[in-house]
Amino acid sequence: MIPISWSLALSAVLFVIGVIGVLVRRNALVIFMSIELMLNAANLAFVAFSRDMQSLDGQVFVFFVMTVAAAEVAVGLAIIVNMFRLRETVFVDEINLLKG
Amino acid sequence: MIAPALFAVFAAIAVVSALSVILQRNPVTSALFLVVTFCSLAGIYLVLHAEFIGMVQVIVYAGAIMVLFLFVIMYLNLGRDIETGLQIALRRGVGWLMGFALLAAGVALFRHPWAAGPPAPPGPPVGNTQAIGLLLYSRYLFPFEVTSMLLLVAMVGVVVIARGRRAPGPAADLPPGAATGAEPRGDA
Amino acid sequence: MTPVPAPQLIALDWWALGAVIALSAGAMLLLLLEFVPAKPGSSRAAVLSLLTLAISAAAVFVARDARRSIFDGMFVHDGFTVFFTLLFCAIGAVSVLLSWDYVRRTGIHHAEYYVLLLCATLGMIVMAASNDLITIFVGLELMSLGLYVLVGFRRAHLESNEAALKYFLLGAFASGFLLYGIALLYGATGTTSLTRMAAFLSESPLRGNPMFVAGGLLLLTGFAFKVAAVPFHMWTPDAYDGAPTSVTAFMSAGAKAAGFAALLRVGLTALGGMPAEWGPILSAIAILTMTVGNVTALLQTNLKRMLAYSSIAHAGYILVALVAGGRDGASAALFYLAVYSFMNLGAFGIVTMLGRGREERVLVSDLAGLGFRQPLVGLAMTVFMISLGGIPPTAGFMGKVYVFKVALGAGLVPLVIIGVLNSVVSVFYYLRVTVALYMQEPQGEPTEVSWAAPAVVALLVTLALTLWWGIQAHDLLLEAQRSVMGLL
Amino acid sequence: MLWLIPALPLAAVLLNLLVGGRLGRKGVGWLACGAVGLAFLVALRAVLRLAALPEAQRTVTDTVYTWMRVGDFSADVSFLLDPLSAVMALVVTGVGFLIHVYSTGYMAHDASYRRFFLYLNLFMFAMLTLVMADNFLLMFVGWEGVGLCSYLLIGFWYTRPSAAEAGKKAFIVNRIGDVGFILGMLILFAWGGSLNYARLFAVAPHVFAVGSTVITTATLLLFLGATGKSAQLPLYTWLPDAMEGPTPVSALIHAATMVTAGVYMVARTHVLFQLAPVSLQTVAWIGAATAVFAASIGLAQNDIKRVLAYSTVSQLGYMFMACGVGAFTAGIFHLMTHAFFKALLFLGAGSVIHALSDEQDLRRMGGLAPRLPWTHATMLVATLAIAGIPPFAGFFSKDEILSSAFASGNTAVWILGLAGVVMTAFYMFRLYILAFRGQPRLSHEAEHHLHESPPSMIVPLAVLAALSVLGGLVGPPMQEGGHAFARWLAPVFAGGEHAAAAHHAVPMAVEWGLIALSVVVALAGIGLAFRVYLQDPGAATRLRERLSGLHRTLLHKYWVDELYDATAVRFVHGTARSFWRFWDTKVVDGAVNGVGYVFEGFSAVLRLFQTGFVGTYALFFTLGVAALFLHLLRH
Repeated sequence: MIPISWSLALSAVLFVIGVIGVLVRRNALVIFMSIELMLNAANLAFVAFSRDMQSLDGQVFVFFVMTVAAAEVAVGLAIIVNMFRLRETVFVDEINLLKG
Repeated sequence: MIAPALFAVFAAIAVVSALSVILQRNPVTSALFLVVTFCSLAGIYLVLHAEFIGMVQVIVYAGAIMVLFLFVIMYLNLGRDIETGLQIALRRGVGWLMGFALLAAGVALFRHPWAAGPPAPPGPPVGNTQAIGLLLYSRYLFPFEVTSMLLLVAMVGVVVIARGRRAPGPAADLPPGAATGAEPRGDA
Repeated sequence: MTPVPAPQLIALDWWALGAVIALSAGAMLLLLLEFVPAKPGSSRAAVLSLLTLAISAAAVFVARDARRSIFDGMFVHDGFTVFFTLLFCAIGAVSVLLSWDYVRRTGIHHAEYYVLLLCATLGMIVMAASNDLITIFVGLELMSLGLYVLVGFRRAHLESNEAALKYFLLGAFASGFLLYGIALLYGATGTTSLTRMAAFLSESPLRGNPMFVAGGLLLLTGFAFKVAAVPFHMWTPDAYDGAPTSVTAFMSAGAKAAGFAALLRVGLTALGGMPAEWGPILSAIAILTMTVGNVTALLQTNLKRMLAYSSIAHAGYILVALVAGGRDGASAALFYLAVYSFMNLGAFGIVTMLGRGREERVLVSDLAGLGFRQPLVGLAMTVFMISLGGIPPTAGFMGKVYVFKVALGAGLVPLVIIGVLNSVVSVFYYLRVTVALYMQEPQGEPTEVSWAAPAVVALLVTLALTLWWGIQAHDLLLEAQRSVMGLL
Repeated sequence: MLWLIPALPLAAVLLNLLVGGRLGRKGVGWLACGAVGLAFLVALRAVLRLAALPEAQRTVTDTVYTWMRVGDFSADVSFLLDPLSAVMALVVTGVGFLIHVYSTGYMAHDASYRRFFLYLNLFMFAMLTLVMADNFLLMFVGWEGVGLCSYLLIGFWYTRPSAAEAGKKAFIVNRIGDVGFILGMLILFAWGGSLNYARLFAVAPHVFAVGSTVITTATLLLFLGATGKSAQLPLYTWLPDAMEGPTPVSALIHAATMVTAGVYMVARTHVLFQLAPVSLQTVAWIGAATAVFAASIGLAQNDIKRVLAYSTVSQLGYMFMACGVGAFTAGIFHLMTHAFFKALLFLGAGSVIHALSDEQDLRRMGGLAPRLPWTHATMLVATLAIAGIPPFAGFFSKDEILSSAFASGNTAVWILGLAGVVMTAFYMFRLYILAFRGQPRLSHEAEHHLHESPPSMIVPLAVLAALSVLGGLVGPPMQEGGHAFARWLAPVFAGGEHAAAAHHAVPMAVEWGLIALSVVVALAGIGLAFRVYLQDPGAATRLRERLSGLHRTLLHKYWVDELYDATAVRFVHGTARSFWRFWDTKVVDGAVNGVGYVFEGFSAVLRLFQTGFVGTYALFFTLGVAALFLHLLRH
């Protein structure tokens, strides 16, 4: 039996790595990957809790998160591809027409 | 005894590869490390007796989602990210600082005593695929159906945004260059 | 393994689910109809969307007095749901009317536009109508995905794409926090169902349990992003500015209302009113939101951006109602949301009408002298601005009176004073619009107005409601109170 | 039927909006005047019915409908007619009607005739709502409404940049006042539990201890609102600028009705003010200071309308002074007589301006008396009235204020008031002399077009002149048990009028003395004006040169001449000018603009955060989350 604190700690670390990735990278694709990392961290927490409480609800939630993530990835990548077509860049610090 | 060891190994791999995702300059490498992270997470799910989720993790995340990512990276023919300059260094510093601050806050918070949910009922670990299927089609039927609409929206959305460069029919949108010129912006 | 019984639906449930079914069916029908080529310039999609929204509203209206919890609380049909379903359908319908001509002249006249609009509306309804965090999350994502695409719908348009990218990246980022919050709440209480959470909490209040508090806060963060509360608001001006104006109108009203609906339901059902720890936090967010929104709006020259900051500020006023808490606070928030939705739709609606053909005029100075050349536009815009500024005798004034009244009742005098000062500051930039309309001469080419019957209908409806609720607010107020009372 | 009174002008507004285009100029004019005239008749009927009731029951409310009701809180659209609002309703509709009629002549050639009457009727609606509301919330509706109309009408000729600027200034200053009003209202609601006058005033003595901080703060905040609306120190600057609007507007809104809303509000809430002696003192001092201050500025103005504007500010100061010393009756009395003669003055000035083809500079007038006989006669009546010469209306009300101030023991306030009287007499006769007497100094073109105004303008002047003569007779001094006007208002101010009691404490002889003093002082001001402006103003200088080597007995005379040269002419002019130049345009405008700059500065700073970069936005998001966690850690 894995102590719940282990899983939670791992999940927290992964989540924070994801956050850092969003904050430090300028490539929209890598930022997006970091966000996926955050979602996975949350998933891990769900699975760990689910295991701890012997309830399946957490796992079902993870299933839904994965579906949502898949949909999100499709839309997000489409937007990024479109951006690349328009501006030949995927760097978020090169797009700020809208500001102020 | 074997389970904790496995967990530790998978956890270490997950953390290292996650760090690599955000440290690597080459997006392709980042994506591949992300696959590694996802796979090690799948391993952890198996250790935690969530077999179904573990398998789906490999198939959906590592298999489908990351392939999509790689496909896009290749399609856009991206090289290594250029990450130099004061601004980027500054942002990196602030970013890591924020991350550690969050982590520290979390650690400090969780040093208080805490209880995770109601006590587990005694019995063998649950987590078989059949049970999840039953749940999905009974209690979770409604969100399940809503998810189908979500996927529909994603499909429509992708088609709308990423269909060929050629705009369709008479309702053609402006070419990119003209679009900026045509619209006076107040906050220039 | 506890066997879970298959859901049993009675006849009434089908009525209750009517909106969800109708919207899904309508969206799919619209897609299928694309196989049957329409005449160029056909309004088929818009008409069908209106019809769908009307049927949805009607179905829920028929069953308005029923109280049903369907699918084990995944979908609840209560006064709250009815209120928000009707509100979202109305917002959707007004948006369709505003889009009718706008999408044609800006070259985004596709059936998919309406499909996405319907799906986003569906997402909002699901968010408001669920007693389970899973469904709320899925609904939120459904709404968000639809909006991301709608914002970027002018895909050859740099600003539109930029807005979509920013909205999307930050939205996904916020979803991550929201999800982690849900995970922690699940860990702390062992369930994602709001009613079961409430039952669990009544037995063992988790006061000071870090997992519970942190989970609650992260959840709050996620919703605060959707309602554009400071400091989670920064996407708002850019997304509102870059999006097609009809979409801006839709999301400024709908997404905000949906975010608040979910926040209110979680707060009232699961957490038994807003938890005590949230009081100071919500107050701080409310103060920041009002102040930053209003002050930043002062110097805006672009109408869409100005209204975006104004919508941030309005989220702050609604947060004041939430701080006041309880059923009174909730009913004040509902009342304000309804009022806000229509006056904001109206204001953005006018912006959709400015300019001819592909040309769009979005600067405050573009309104110069328009009040005399186009009296209806001038009058309507003035009323919306007065209402947004909270000046009697308009709906916006009644909304503020009620929110501040409730807050005073809860002893939040400093918060109310800051709110009042803020609404005074806000009048300055709302007034600039009126000044431009009536007291400036156009520089350069005067702005043309694209008249179209549907947009005029939308304008008249929003105008009438803005005035009517200013003069006769009581009915809406009763409705808001009843909705909150019947929370399942 | 009370709702009919405000509803009639509103109906005219709607009709004007809907079918005004088809009515033609004449129709629009008839519609606007008819609605207000009818409102006056309805109000008159209602007041007569009210008068028929026994004194204790003279309060009629008419609830039209409930705006919103939440638990114990209810906001009704409900109108109240009691002796106080009766006076206000009659003044507003009566004077309003005359000014509407006058406007049909004055605005006859304006391109925006229809828009003008639209705004004017809208104003009447808002003003009547303000004075007839039976709760603070509805009063606030009217309060904001009149502010909006005032703003629209100041900027009526919006193509003039100065008009737009003036409108903006009025708006900003009034918003500052409104903050006070709203906050005061909130405090009253938070502690008193109701916004309905009757309920709030009933519980007030039990809830608020006399002199407690809460009631003092609340009343001071309300008074801040009043200073904004009624152009008192330090928020008066918008009113002189408001003269950019058409002259009938100046007469109706910026002299007779709207600007008195602050006085009305203080009188209406006298129950609350009497619980806060500090607030009452403040009201008295601000009123007295404004009375003198504005009068001194008025001494040196050359624009006929600006003189009248400062005079309005000054007269409003008297009304507040009256309220401040507890003589609410006197304040309302002066409000009424002032409405008559100040409306008349403005309309007369309008007639002059009209006759001279839009000339407003007093230095380019003169000798108009024989050319504009009607205007001259009525203006003279009004000038005598405002100067406080018996038996004109202004004398009675001003005298009552001064003797109340004296009786209340506020000698300093009384002296300020007396100083104001002499200045008022001086600058008003200066205006009269420069415009109507002496040699014509008209431009050739103005001379050519010079004509007396049409009957539609003269008739209202005549009616107002009659009112300015007779209006004071309802309140002659030294009546046993108070004069008729005081008896009429007694049910409203009953029990609260401690000044009225003090009034009779003053012996008869003193009373006569006070009257004589104020008349003498006024006559002195008039005499000085004739001396300086009619009998060759250069006399002073020449006399002084000639007298330098003369007999010692003449030295005294020399000293007087020198004094008046130094004080009346150089000193007063100089001070007035510097007050106006420095205080008015630098300090007050500077403060108003300064507030704007500060906020715009903040705005500019906040805009910097909105960099347009996703990274920045995500960073602020994370900062927000971190801040929330830090907050948690502290607990």
